[in-house]
Amino acid sequence: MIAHHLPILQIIIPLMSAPICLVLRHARIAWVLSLAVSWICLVISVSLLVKVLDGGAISYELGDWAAPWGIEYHIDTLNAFVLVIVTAVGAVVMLYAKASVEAEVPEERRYLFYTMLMLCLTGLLGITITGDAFNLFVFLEISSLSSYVLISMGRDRRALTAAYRYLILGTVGATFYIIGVGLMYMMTGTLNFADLATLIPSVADTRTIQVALGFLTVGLCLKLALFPLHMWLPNAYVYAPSAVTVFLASTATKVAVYALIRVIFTIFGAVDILDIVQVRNLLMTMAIIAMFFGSIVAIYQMNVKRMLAYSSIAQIGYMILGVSLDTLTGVAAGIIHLFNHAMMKGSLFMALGAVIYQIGSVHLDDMAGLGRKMPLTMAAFVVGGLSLIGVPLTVGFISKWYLIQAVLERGWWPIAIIIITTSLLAVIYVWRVVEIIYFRAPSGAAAVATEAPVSLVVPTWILIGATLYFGIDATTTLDVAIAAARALIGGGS
Amino acid sequence: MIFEFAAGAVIIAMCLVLYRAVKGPTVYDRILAVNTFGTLTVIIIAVHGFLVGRPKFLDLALVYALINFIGTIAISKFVAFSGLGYPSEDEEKGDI
Amino acid sequence: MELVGLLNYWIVIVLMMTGFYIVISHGNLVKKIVGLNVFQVSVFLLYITMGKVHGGTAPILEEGIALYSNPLPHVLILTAIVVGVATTALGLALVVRISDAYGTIEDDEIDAMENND
Amino acid sequence: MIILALMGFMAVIGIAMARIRDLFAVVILGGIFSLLGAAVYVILDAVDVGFTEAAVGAGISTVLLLGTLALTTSEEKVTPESRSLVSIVAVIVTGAVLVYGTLDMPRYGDPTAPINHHVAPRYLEKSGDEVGLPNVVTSVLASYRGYDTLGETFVIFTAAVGVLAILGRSRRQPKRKRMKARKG
Amino acid sequence: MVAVVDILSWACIVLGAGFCLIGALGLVRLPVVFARMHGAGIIDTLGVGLIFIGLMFHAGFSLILAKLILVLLFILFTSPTATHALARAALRGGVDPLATDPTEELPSPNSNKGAASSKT
Amino acid sequence: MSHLVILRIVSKFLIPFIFIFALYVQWHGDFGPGGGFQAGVIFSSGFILYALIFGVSLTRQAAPAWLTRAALAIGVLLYSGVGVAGMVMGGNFLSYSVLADEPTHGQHLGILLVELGVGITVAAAMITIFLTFAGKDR
Repeated sequence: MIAHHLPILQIIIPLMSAPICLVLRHARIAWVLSLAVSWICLVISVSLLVKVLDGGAISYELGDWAAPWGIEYHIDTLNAFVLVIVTAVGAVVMLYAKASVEAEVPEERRYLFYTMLMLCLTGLLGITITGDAFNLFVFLEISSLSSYVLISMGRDRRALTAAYRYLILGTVGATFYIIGVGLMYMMTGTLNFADLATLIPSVADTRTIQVALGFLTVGLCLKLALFPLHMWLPNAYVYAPSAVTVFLASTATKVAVYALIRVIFTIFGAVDILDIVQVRNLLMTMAIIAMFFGSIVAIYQMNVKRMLAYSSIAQIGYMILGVSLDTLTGVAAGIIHLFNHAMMKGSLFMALGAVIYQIGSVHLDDMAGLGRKMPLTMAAFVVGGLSLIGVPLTVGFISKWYLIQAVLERGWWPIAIIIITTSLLAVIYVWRVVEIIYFRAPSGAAAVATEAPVSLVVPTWILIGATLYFGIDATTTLDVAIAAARALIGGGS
Repeated sequence: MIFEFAAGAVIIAMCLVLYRAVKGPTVYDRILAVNTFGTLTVIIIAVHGFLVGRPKFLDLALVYALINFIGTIAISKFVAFSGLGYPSEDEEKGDI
Repeated sequence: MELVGLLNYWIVIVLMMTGFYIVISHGNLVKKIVGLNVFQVSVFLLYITMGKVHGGTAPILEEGIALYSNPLPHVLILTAIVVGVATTALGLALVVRISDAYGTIEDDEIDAMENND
Repeated sequence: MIILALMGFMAVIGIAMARIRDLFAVVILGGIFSLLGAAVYVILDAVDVGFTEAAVGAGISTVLLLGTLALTTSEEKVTPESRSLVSIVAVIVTGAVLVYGTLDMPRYGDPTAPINHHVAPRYLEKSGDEVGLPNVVTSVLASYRGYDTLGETFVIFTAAVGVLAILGRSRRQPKRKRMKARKG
Repeated sequence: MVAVVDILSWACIVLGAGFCLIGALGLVRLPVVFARMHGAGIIDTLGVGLIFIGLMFHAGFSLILAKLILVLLFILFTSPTATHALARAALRGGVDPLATDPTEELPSPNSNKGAASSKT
Repeated sequence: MSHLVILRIVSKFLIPFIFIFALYVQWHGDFGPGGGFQAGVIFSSGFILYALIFGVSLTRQAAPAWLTRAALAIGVLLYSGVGVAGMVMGGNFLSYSVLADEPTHGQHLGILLVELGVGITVAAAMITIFLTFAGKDR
């Protein structure tokens, strides 16, 4: 009974907890509720993944209306995996949020903060789980609107402008997406992903569908901050409250990447339209530029949060590169990098959040000597950084290894060299931070800093633990990623 | 036939009013033009209902008229007071 | 003359691009939001235009009427309108706060101030 | 014909909005734009949508924009030329792509278009028996695609809570500061 | 009988449409905002009124008639009120009711100095 | 603008009709254009008119912050509650047919409640948003 309703419970529990948070109007209760809900969500998503791995894709018809007429939830390995990523990060962030939010958000707005965080989580889960193109848009907007509000809650006044710019670009992206959906709908008469996948091949050579694909891609790339469309990302990450940065950095862009994968491989999977419109080559070019651009700009940043934000742009480049290869290994590498990047970026931003909590700044100069003052946090940062570089025994190594393997399978060795080069660039920017935090004498606020509170350090180390565990024993995640990739590449849904 | 004529006349009138709305020169001219334009839209909706032979949807015309009224009041108030409300100073209005 | 059937779409596209132009070219934060509204209304028009059927009427069932326009785009756009107004409200709230914090609502001036920060 | 005339008006207003720098006038023109849009929806048989657009676009949005202008300023500064050149290019490219995409579209009002043959007919033919309401839009909105509407309701909920979170005053805030701000 | 009703309805609609045009023309041609209000007034009363009365003849006795009367009543109530509010605002805003020259720029706090469009 | 007698009298006279019209739109949505969303907006426009003429603080007395906040939550909870009820009664989420003995009755009931939820939330949201804007000091 319950097992049958798991897909909708995944959404409806966090969704309904938001208005309850609002009426309760109490920060502490709201936090406890959100924490409970996010862990319940994690349990649900893990059981969904297990179920999908055992028994194949699950379909849930909302309102008991059959699929093309009603809205359908369709869960295959890929979205079950992304659901686990989102809920896992959500659950850990909730643990982390309490102390961090108390330091950064005024008392009377905290319950609103948790309401928004719940809505954001729901929106991302809703995007992931749905099998309907327009329903995806609705949940995209729930998550976007709440993330604009969350970002604007940062203490700096630049948080407001960051949120505003994100709002404008995000809305333009969403509008492009609905233009694309509209054009697809016009040519096929349906909005259901599976249905679209069967109907698109017959109209694939029309110019309308090609334009639709273009608009969908551009709209989603705005959301996932692929290189030329990344302008909103750095400021949004830097000025948002720490917990929000962690959450958005490790989930929002991932979910957008997921949506792009869904569009390219599920909806347009059965046709070779990708070759006609050159979307894949374009994506690959942009991904490579993003890798270079992000890494190089990151080197010159003095604000460590901004440095990591640019590194995120580079990492998104890796994911899109994997996806654009269109081979089993490539897509699997892209998918596994979704997971791995969520873990490592989450832990890195958490460590920085702890630094902000203790010394109020993440400027590189202010962080001098912190390695001795906050050993646990900084150790976490270093491990995360190593993973970002792709050192063996961390998750970063796994994804890069597979990515390079996928590139070599295609025989494109220059791209493999590019990947290695950008990893070396990552060494530079991570090393700059390591050097300053360990080999310089502390000054100013750092001189009197102490280790961050347990409630900040523990979640950080949970994610670091995941980084190491899945770096050493990657069989589980790899199996899932390869299964997901096989389902996608197999054509259709 | 007669409805087409009415619709045509109203559209020409709309054209003229639109000229006033775009041209200005003062804000008040624009507000006046907006108000009149709203009225003309109400007529167009009513006439169109008869034109296609399904004049059931006159509720819409009522909404248009209502919104038009509220909009004009809001704009006039904005111009007169540079604000929409009177937030009184000595009151506790916990909005959050 | 078979392109005449596309005239409506072309006008809609002109409208869309007007809105899009306002969004990306203007530095005033309020005007960007107005442009976003124009953009979205035009996209809604695209949907509604594609749902229209010649000779059809509003999709409210009645005896003696056989041909209705397509109801599904209407439903989608109802939802999208709500999303649009929600975005507008949030964006404007942000503009008010920005104006409080910076004393201006011009993008360029805000940029200049941020670079000084 | 009425549609083309109204859409033409909309285009004129849109261009005027892009060029006029008095934000107040822009907001007023925006109100007309929405009202016209609503009229076009009605003429294109989307009565429910016209209803909503009139109430929301022409009503609520305009009032909110006015409120914002009241709290900020109503004059726009000039935009640098270079920026508008880039924008014009971007806009023309996007528009050209869209026009290119229209070439293979089903023509306006074509009853044989795929959109009228796959999903929609079932709503028109069966909703009377399955749901039992004359207004098909309501049936689809609340029942067939009721989940979208749930999401929509949550979107507006998010917006309201978000506006509270961004703009709302706390009641614990000292009054004196506010009074001073108002007088100043 | 039917013919009489038809003719009445036609006459009303034609007259109403004519008044709409006259009002709109007045809105364009008259010099200042207070004078232009007269043009708007014609549309709001005679224009709408006659057209709606014409439509009522067409509708016959039905729910539609009731709705038409409601809309008409609503407009007849609100339009003068709105114009009144506008006139007050204009007066407060400093528009001189006696000004006759349309080209004369009238000082008012919100008059749009920037109406002259910029070449963007 | 509260000293303007004409405005005050006309709006006092109109506002009850606006509310009645909103209710009409709410319940008539099944048969003609309209429904919860439109009704909510019209309902809130009555409040907006009141606030424009009589000021924000008087309006806040009619719609206090706690009330609008509660209404915001109640509306969405009502909507999702109907969905959950469908689940409990043996259907999928948001399936109305199981709510009553006959599927169409269930559909009617479900749509009625759902539209009511939408109406409540939208009205509360619009009032909240407007009053937050209008009540903010410069």
